[in-house]
Amino acid sequence: MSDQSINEIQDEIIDEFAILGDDKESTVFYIMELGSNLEPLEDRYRIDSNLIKGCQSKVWLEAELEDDRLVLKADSNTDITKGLISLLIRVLSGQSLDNVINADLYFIEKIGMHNVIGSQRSNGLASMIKQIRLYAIAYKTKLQSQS
Amino acid sequence: MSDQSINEIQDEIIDEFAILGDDKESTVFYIMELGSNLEPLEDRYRIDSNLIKGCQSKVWLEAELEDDRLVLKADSNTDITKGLISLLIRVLSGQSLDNVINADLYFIEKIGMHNVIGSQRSNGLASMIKQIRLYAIAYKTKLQSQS
Amino acid sequence: MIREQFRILSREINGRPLVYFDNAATTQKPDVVINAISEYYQDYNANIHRGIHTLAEKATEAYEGTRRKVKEYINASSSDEVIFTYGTTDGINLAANSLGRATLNKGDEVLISAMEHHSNIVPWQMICEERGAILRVAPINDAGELIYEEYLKLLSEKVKIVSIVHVSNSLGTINPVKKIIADAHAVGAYVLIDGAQAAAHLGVDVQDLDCDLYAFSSHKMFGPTGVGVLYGKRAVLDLMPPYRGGGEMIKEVTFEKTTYNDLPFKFEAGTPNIADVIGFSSAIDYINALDKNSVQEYEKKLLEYGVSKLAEIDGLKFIGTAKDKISVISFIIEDVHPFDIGMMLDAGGVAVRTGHHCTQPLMDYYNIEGTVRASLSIYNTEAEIDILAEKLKAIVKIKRK
Amino acid sequence: MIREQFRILSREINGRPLVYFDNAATTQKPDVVINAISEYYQDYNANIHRGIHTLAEKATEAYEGTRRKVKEYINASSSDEVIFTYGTTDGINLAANSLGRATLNKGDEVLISAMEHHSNIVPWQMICEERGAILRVAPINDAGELIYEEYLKLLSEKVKIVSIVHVSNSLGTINPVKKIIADAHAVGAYVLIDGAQAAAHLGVDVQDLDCDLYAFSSHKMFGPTGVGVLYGKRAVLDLMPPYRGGGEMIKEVTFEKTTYNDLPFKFEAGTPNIADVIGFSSAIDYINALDKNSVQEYEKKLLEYGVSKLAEIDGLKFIGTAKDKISVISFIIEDVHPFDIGMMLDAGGVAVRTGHHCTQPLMDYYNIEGTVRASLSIYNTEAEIDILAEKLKAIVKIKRK
Ligand SMILES: Cc1ncc(COP(=O)(O)O)c(C=O)c1O
Ligand SMILES: Cc1ncc(COP(=O)(O)O)c(C=O)c1O
Repeated sequence: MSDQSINEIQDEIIDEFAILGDDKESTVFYIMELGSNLEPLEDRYRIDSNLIKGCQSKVWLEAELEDDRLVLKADSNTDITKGLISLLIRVLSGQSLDNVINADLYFIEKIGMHNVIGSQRSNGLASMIKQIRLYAIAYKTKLQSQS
Repeated sequence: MSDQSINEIQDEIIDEFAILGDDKESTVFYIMELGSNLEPLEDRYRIDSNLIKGCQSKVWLEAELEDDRLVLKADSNTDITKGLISLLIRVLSGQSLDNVINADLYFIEKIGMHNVIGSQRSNGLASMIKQIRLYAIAYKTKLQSQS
Repeated sequence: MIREQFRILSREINGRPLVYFDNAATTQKPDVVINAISEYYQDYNANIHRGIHTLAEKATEAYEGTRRKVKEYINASSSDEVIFTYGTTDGINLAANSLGRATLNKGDEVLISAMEHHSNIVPWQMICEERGAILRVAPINDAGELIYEEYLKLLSEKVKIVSIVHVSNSLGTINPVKKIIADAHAVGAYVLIDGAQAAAHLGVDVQDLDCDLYAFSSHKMFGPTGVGVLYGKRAVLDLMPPYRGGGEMIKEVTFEKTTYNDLPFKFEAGTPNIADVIGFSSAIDYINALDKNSVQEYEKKLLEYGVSKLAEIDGLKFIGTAKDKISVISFIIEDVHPFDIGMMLDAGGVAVRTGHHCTQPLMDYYNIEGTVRASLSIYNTEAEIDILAEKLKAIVKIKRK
Repeated sequence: MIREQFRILSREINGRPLVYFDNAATTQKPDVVINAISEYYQDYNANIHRGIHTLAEKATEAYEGTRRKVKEYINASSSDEVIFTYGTTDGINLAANSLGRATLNKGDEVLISAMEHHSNIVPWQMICEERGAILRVAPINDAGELIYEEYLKLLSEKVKIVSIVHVSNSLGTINPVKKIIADAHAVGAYVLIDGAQAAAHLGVDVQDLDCDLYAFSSHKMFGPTGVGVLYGKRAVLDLMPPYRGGGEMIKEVTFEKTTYNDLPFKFEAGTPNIADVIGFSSAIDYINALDKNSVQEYEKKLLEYGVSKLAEIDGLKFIGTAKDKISVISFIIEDVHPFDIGMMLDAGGVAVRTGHHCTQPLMDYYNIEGTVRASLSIYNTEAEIDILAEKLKAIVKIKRK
């Protein structure tokens, strides 16, 4: 579970990327390193119902509820996509459903992600975020109907 | 029957066009006037077997043999094409078969016809000349087989 | 100021200033369009969509940017409904093949009008022959207007597709397409509108018109050659099978089975005309920057001036006198062949089109071989019309003498 | 000096000089091509063929001049055999639809190879499905070469059409098309060659090859996008019905009956991509002005240098090692996804393509998702290959640490 708020984590990431400066090559290398450090998803989660298909990369995304908080696990066939996912997980996993639903993910724009990964991958990133929010909303609805 | 040689007539035409100078408008007007003065072809000659079809203009061409000489009659639905034909008739009609077959029609280039009427009409003009030559060759073959 | 954007307009033809009155065939292009194409090639030329490098990214963004711009221009509800084609003809062929195969069976009917361009006749003849369907033709009156009652009479339940021109290229007639579409929908027919001549002169709102398909060409609206658009309602495009097969239009290919891509890519096989699609965007910007109302007013004034001037000419008869028309003036002159008129005008620097304008059946209706057509655009002037009128007078004088 | 003709090659990507290794997707364009297009629009833009005014004349002459230039370039026996299309994909679709309808019946076969581009698979799948014909696939070996005996075994009398790629875009393999064609003719099949990748790298002599149809794209040979050529033997084109209907491709239209125009116009409906066809002419001039032998030698040297440099990289495996191949280097690197490689190379200014290159069945054969492809052209240098090799080493180092 995350003790930091979403915005605290976002600000941390912004600072980290600031060190890389404007150099796209270092930035992309860094994202790839983040990706290769992401724990691989267990095989039982790498199923079609968890699959988000992009142009060349596939993303498996699994969201579970633990004590009112959303826990995210994900994987991809490409390291760069994994790197992007790892940032999303760092920011959103372990946060309350409401915080996930209402989060303003300003770090993406601040670190100039669009320019780094291009518009096609930016669209992919946007669909991942959308998918995470949908999970959160679904869990919330479920909790409300139970109470 | 023509008393002048093909080249004498060609040179005459070249001189006439030289007076018009480089002005395309006067030249086209002149060709159109030549066309409207061309005697219309009798209806019995305006038949499909005499027809050469261009893009927008039709040409009827009739070639007869009179005393070893080729006599040409022609008509068109447009005055400018008639004007072009009238020049061909003036040069070639009444000439001997051999002279028609071997004629070097330099006047066309000399009066800059390609530039005046454009390449599509120039192609049309070329097919008219080809057709006239074919008539001459056909008559010659016929005469030879009779002798 | 408008003329300065079009460098070609200041050139001379045979020592005389060019008067370009052949805008219905193709318009001239402003500098911004020509520059956009050069810039693309010099700065970010690359193949699009599947590329991940920076140039491919930039080219893809620009290409898809044009799609969004077209969506706005015609007020489509989504840019997925904007299919890039190679021109109106290509778009109508796509529609005839694809929608035709999806809807036409033996004895079904396709309904067009008597004023259609060959590009809106022949594709339907071909698909009708293949499917055993029948091509019906709604007649026109002498002014060059659709006879609406006759159109209604032909609209039976057998009619599966109606394909009608928005604005006639030979006559200038503006058809009442909104009504035409509504009445066709009432019998369950799909409607394609051939907007080749409309897109530059009228505002087009496909949602307001409620047409199922709308085809037009970039080159007739100040854009490059080799690009067109087929707009289609999503529901209609969804039921249409792919037309061309190849790269980009697929999701997955195996030798056994191919699954097709989503809209709009399903209909865009192979490397598209990237540079010109991008150039087309600048053409739409150019049009958008003009004031639509004053353009329409200006063209209307030019038309009226042209008609009044040409009416003075001995033996001249207008072909196409619809009440509602754009700035196209088609005419014949007694005893002078259109070809002769065109050649003589050109010798004097005036570019008009002569002939059947790819509407032979329409010419058959008027029992003529063709017309002389002066089609006017925003950069034409009354002074140019004066030149045309003078030259026509001179021609008639020679002929009549 | 070659590089100076291509202004884009001096630009920077992310602060690093652009290294453009995506030439199989599309080549860059020399200034002469870009200028020819601008000149057309600024000097003599007009719709062609039926126009009689000076601009239309000039545009028509230039457009038809390109046709003659293509005729010479591929050594066709007449320029009537040169059909302008919108690209290779469009040309193959034309062929599949038209020749397919003219020759394929239930149970007939179309034979392609395992290394085809989707554009030479999907059109045949579509027409085979329509006609009840069967698509057969000649297999390849691990080097990426056609297994010739297997091809011969598949060549039965049932095969009506053989459609094979001249040069593979994913592998670089040069197929022995002359033999392929002769053997196919022996069983009475027509042969189409997909020359998209060949036209810029090899000399093409359609009479020597004796192919029935040959398709290629301008944009892959230094010319503009949106233009292609379908060459066809006159006798074959004559038996093919028209594909697209519309303006230009007709002789006479009535609502009852339409007669089609002569070759090549029968297959060119609508306003063509005039400006780019004219620009294409300059691209051919550009190629013709180069010394063919030294270009081929230079590209061969580049290929060899690239292969030797990349062979040093830990875990790198070449995909496509045919004996006879052009300067295309496809590879994978153990444990690194092609996409990651492509993204990281691009961040360093190096443009390669990654993925299946529109040859999914070929990737299935190698049991891989895709490759990284560096496709080299005349303006590439050994220094650029050094940059590629260095960057790959850095990527591998990160991954392996
Ligand atoms: C071998 C091959 N065939 C066909 C094509 C399709 O060409 P185009 O996209 O120009 O239609 C390509 C281009 O990617 C190719 O490489
Ligand atoms: C009314 C109409 N429809 C269709 C077309 C065909 O357009 P394109 O030649 O751009 O395919 C034209 C153009 O001449 C036209 O005026």
